[in-house]
Amino acid sequence: MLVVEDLVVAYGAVVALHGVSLEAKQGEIVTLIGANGAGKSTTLRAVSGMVAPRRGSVRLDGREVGGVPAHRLVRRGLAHVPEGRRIFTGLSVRENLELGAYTVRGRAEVAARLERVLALFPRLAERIAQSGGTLSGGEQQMLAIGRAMMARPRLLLLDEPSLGLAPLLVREIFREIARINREEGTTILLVEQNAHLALSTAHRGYVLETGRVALADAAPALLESPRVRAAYLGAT
Amino acid sequence: MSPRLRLLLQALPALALGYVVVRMLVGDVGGGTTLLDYLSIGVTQGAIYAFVALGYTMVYGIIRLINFAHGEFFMAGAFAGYFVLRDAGIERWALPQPWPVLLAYLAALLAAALVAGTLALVAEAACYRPIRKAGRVAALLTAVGLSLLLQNLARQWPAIGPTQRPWPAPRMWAAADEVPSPADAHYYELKTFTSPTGERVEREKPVVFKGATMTPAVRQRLAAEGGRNVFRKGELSRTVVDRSIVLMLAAAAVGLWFLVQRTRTGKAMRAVSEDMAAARLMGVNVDRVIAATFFLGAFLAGLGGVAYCAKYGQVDPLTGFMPGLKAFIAAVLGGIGSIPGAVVGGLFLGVSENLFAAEVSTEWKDVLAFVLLVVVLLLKPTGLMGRPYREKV
Amino acid sequence: MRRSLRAATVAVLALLGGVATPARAADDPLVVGVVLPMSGDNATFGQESWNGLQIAAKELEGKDPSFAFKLVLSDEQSKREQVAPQTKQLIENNGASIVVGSVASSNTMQAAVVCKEAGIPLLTPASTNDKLTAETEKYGEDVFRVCFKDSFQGTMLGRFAWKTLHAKKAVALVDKGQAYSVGLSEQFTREFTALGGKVETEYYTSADKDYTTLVQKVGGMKPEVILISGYYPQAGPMIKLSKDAWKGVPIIGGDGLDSPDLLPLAGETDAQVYFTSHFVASDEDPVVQGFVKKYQEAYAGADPGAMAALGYDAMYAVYEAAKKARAAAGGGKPTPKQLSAALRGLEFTGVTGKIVIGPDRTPRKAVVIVKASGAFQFFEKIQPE
Amino acid sequence: MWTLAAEFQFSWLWVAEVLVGVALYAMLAASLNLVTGFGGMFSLGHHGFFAVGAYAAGWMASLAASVEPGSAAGWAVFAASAVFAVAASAAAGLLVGLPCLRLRGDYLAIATLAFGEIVRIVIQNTPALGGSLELNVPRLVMRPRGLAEVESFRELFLVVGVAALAVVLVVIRNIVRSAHGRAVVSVREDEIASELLGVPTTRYKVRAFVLGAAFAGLAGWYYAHYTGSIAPANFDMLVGIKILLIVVLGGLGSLTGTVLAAAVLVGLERLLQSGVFGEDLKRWMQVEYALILILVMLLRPHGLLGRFELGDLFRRRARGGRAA
Repeated sequence: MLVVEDLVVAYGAVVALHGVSLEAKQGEIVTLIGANGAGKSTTLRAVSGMVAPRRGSVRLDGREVGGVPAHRLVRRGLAHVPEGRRIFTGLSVRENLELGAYTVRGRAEVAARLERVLALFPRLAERIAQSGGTLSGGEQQMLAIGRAMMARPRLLLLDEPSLGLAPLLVREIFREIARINREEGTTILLVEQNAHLALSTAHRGYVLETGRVALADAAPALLESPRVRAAYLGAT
Repeated sequence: MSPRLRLLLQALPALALGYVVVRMLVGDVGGGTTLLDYLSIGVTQGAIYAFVALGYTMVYGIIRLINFAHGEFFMAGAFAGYFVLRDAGIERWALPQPWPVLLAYLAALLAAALVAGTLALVAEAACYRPIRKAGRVAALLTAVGLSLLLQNLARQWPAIGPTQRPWPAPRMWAAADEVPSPADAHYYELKTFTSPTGERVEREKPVVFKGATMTPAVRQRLAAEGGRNVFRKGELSRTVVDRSIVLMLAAAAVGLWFLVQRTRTGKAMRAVSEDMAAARLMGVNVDRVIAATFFLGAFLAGLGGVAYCAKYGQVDPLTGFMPGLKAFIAAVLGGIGSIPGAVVGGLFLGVSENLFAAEVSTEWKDVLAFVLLVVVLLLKPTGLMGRPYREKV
Repeated sequence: MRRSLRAATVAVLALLGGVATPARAADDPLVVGVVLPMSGDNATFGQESWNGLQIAAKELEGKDPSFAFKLVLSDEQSKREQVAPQTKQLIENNGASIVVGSVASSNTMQAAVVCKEAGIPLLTPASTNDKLTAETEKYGEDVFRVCFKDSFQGTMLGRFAWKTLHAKKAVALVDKGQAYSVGLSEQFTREFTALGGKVETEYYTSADKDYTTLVQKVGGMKPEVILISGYYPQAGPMIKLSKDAWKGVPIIGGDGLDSPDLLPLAGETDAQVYFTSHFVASDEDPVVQGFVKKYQEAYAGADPGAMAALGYDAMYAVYEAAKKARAAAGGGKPTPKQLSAALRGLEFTGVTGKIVIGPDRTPRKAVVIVKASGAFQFFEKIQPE
Repeated sequence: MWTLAAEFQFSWLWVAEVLVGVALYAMLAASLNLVTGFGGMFSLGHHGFFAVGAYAAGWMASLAASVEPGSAAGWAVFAASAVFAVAASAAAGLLVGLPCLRLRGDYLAIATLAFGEIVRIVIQNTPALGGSLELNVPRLVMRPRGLAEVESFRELFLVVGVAALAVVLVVIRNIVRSAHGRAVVSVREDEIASELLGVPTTRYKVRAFVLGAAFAGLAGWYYAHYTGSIAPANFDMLVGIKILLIVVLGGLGSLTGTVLAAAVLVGLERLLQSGVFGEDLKRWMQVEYALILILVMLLRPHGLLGRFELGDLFRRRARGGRAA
């Protein structure tokens, strides 16, 4: 459903992506792994319209979306959980979630989706009236994912969901990610530092190095790849 | 301090304010020299500041821009109201008084709000949107430039011109034989002159003054010209103006609170104000939300412009400067970015200025606003109602 | 070296502007620089003065074709900081031999400082502050006027308040930002207290439009007369706001109130307003009526105010002085120095009365008291003793 | 011939006047550039220090009103008033800087704006300084009588102005290149990092602020003696904004840019005002000025030269799409 070809992105004079091509099929979890600055987040941002690509194409369901502003892509079934979660700390949990369904008109529909997301993350239901800023890191991450799910995306972009969380929480978050993929059929493009966890959750993976795709394969194969093991999994 | 005591201390000014407003609405304060009278004068003035401060604070809240041109939106609104009152002729409708005057004012307010709002939309699209990413100093200077541009365009535009104009009171038309003798007010007729350059100039010429009797010759001439061709001016009394201003502010504040807290657009505004990029990822059209914020802020400024000019009786291209500056101070006092803060800051500034002038000194009144500003900034930079200061990185 | 550098700079700039230094007119006209507030707070003053100047200029053109004048107008926008640069430009770039202007005393003072150093005479049509001609150290010896001074106007106001209005207690409202306002209230206070009255002072600023508290406070002081020492853009709204607070208390002021905009700004009011001025169109004096007719013909039926009459007289003063100076100079174009000498002791009859410029470079003239209720009505004319 | 306005004639007098204006504004803008461009502190109240310097110099000169112009005593007072003006502005800078520099970004800008207005209103209410009427500054080095002498007077002040500007520029350049200067720049770049590296940020910020104020005071001294008459109206908010505009136009942190921008802006303003482009353009001058301001900001928000890309004044890292 998502096809990225020869994507080049630059910030001013600094080129961050030198022609990245990748693909995510309906219902897949695809992960991007790589070192800091390899261009993982930039790839997500180019896909979701937060930065305009300098060259190359991004196709969603066969239609070119490169350069389409982010807010329009939401209506096309794309949701992006950005790095650092970026929840609205001054708004309540409910308001945060409702904003996730901003493109949906109709109170009943929003209420139904809210119920569904709260069922996915019962912890959020307990905190529904609290302001977003008072949540713990793990809860904020759940809120960020839940907020994205309010849009009923067909393609969900996740940027470092494990960042700054305790290992126990990370595992919980990843279980939820897998569950969303399984139960809702959402295609997921996942960027993650923790390569082991990412590859164990994903179906396929890409390894990015300095703005280029270095390796691409099914996730179990990558887990076994000596190059990946040496560089990203800390194995000898 | 115990929380209960603190709550009481916070509630006291609100209660005092409520008391003053009630007394104003009942109509027995404002005309004397007691503390209560000065408080009520301060509340009225503060309400005008608050109208303008709301726009400053909304725009600042959403894109961190001190919109120096806001005072000019106020001025544009005031002129729109001026032309509606002077030229639309609503007061000529055959309705029993006070309907024509009331409708004329409502139309003036609406026109003012719409003109100011539209101007803000244009300004935002033409000047502020392109420069949003260029840094805040550039944006600030653009705002100053826009302020100068609007002021001077108004000065050069023949319909407005560089001089101050008396605020038009709605004309209340009468027939010549309806004018009592002695006259109960000044009566005028409209006369058209042609200047040597061929320009047609319309002037109000007095026919008879208050307390004087109209000569039969004049009465006959006017009757011969036919119809209802004499008018007196339907000036609103000060108490009516003051009360309307306070009521208008209350309505606007409640409406705005509802809009921001309860509606979808309001939530989007708050989201954009917190994190523009994240709001965009929610599908919020950030440009449209910012434009809506400008429109709404200027809409209120337009209402404030008509209220201000109706109260002080004149309008000119620099009308917006002083209220704009004071409202900006009020917004900072209340906590820039905070909507209740703008109302509180406006009322606080209006009341303290007038109490100071009344009880301490008219000479040093003007320094008070700025001293208050510095003191509040140093002690509590986020203002009286602001959230705790946090650096956004 | 220095000379050629200068010449080069000037030439480059001239090219830049696409304008070469213009060819001199054959008759080499006498340039009269006019600096007036054509816009801003005191715009009606500037516009009326300019109207008066133009009427006089047109008349003179027909009357004495041997004369070549050129009026160069510069709008100081009622902003004090604009006056000095504009006066400089009139003198240095337009070659003015005499400057006429401005209205507000504070602004005229700025022009005077520039004129003093350049050695150009300054003739003000309407600035009444005493300091202008008294403080020669600051403003030089070449400041002249065709209006009276505040010491005369203020004294007359004090007497009027005491004798005609029978007031014992006065409140003066002063704008500290205007030399005129400060000077007039000082002169009034001197006279009124000398007669036995009591004066209290409150302050306002022109930047502010909100005088509600001030008006209320003054009302509470129970004055028997209120002096608004200042200009119409502030006085009008004050009168409007004072409707209830000053009920029945007479309001007086100086010639700064004499503008067609005063009454519309004041709105529907019962207030008794009196002000001193130089001229009023409802004066039945035939000279005055002749001017009123000319003015109405030229400006679509509008009545001239005092500023128009003073502008008219100022132009005649320049003409008379130039005539006198030309005779002294043997027919050539008079220099600024000769103009200045000719203005000393100049005598002619203007529409604001017989003008005899005395040793204090100020004419001794009658003051008119105008009653402003509904329209400006002639109340009384007081000759100087 | 009766005309509304005559042709404008260029003259050396006019050119000299414009150049004096350029020197004055270059001085003011360079001093603000030290504060804003190098120090990263956003000030809208620089005209306040300008006013303090002008009034300090003017007040001192008015004490020596009886001194013969051009005499040794006259020159001595002239020089002494410069020292006094600089000292007074520096003191004002310290007074404002110490409490206010804790504030960041817009809050600092607002506080300095308030300071500028307070200075103006206090002067307005101080009779010893002329109140809101003007303060006469006696001529100490030369008292022109007539146009020829006005010309030499202006030339003299042109020399003084260029010299003073040169001093300001050289001092600022040396400071910026010194260790101290690098500290100031590091403060601008990242306050938290500087603090971790042991740079006492507040101290350096206050120093930069005080120095900027002192130079604005020098400009005030120059202005007071040049015009001979100062009034509070000469120091209103628009002056502060014009100074900031020159700094931004010249490029934050660029001294050469500042001088160039001052020349362009003052020259343009005076040319429009002169009416060389025709009477219509003169009448619309203020509209054009504002339009040019907006256009420059839209087209070149980082200055005419744009050599320094220092728009990110408030250390808000440019995140994709997020307005800085």
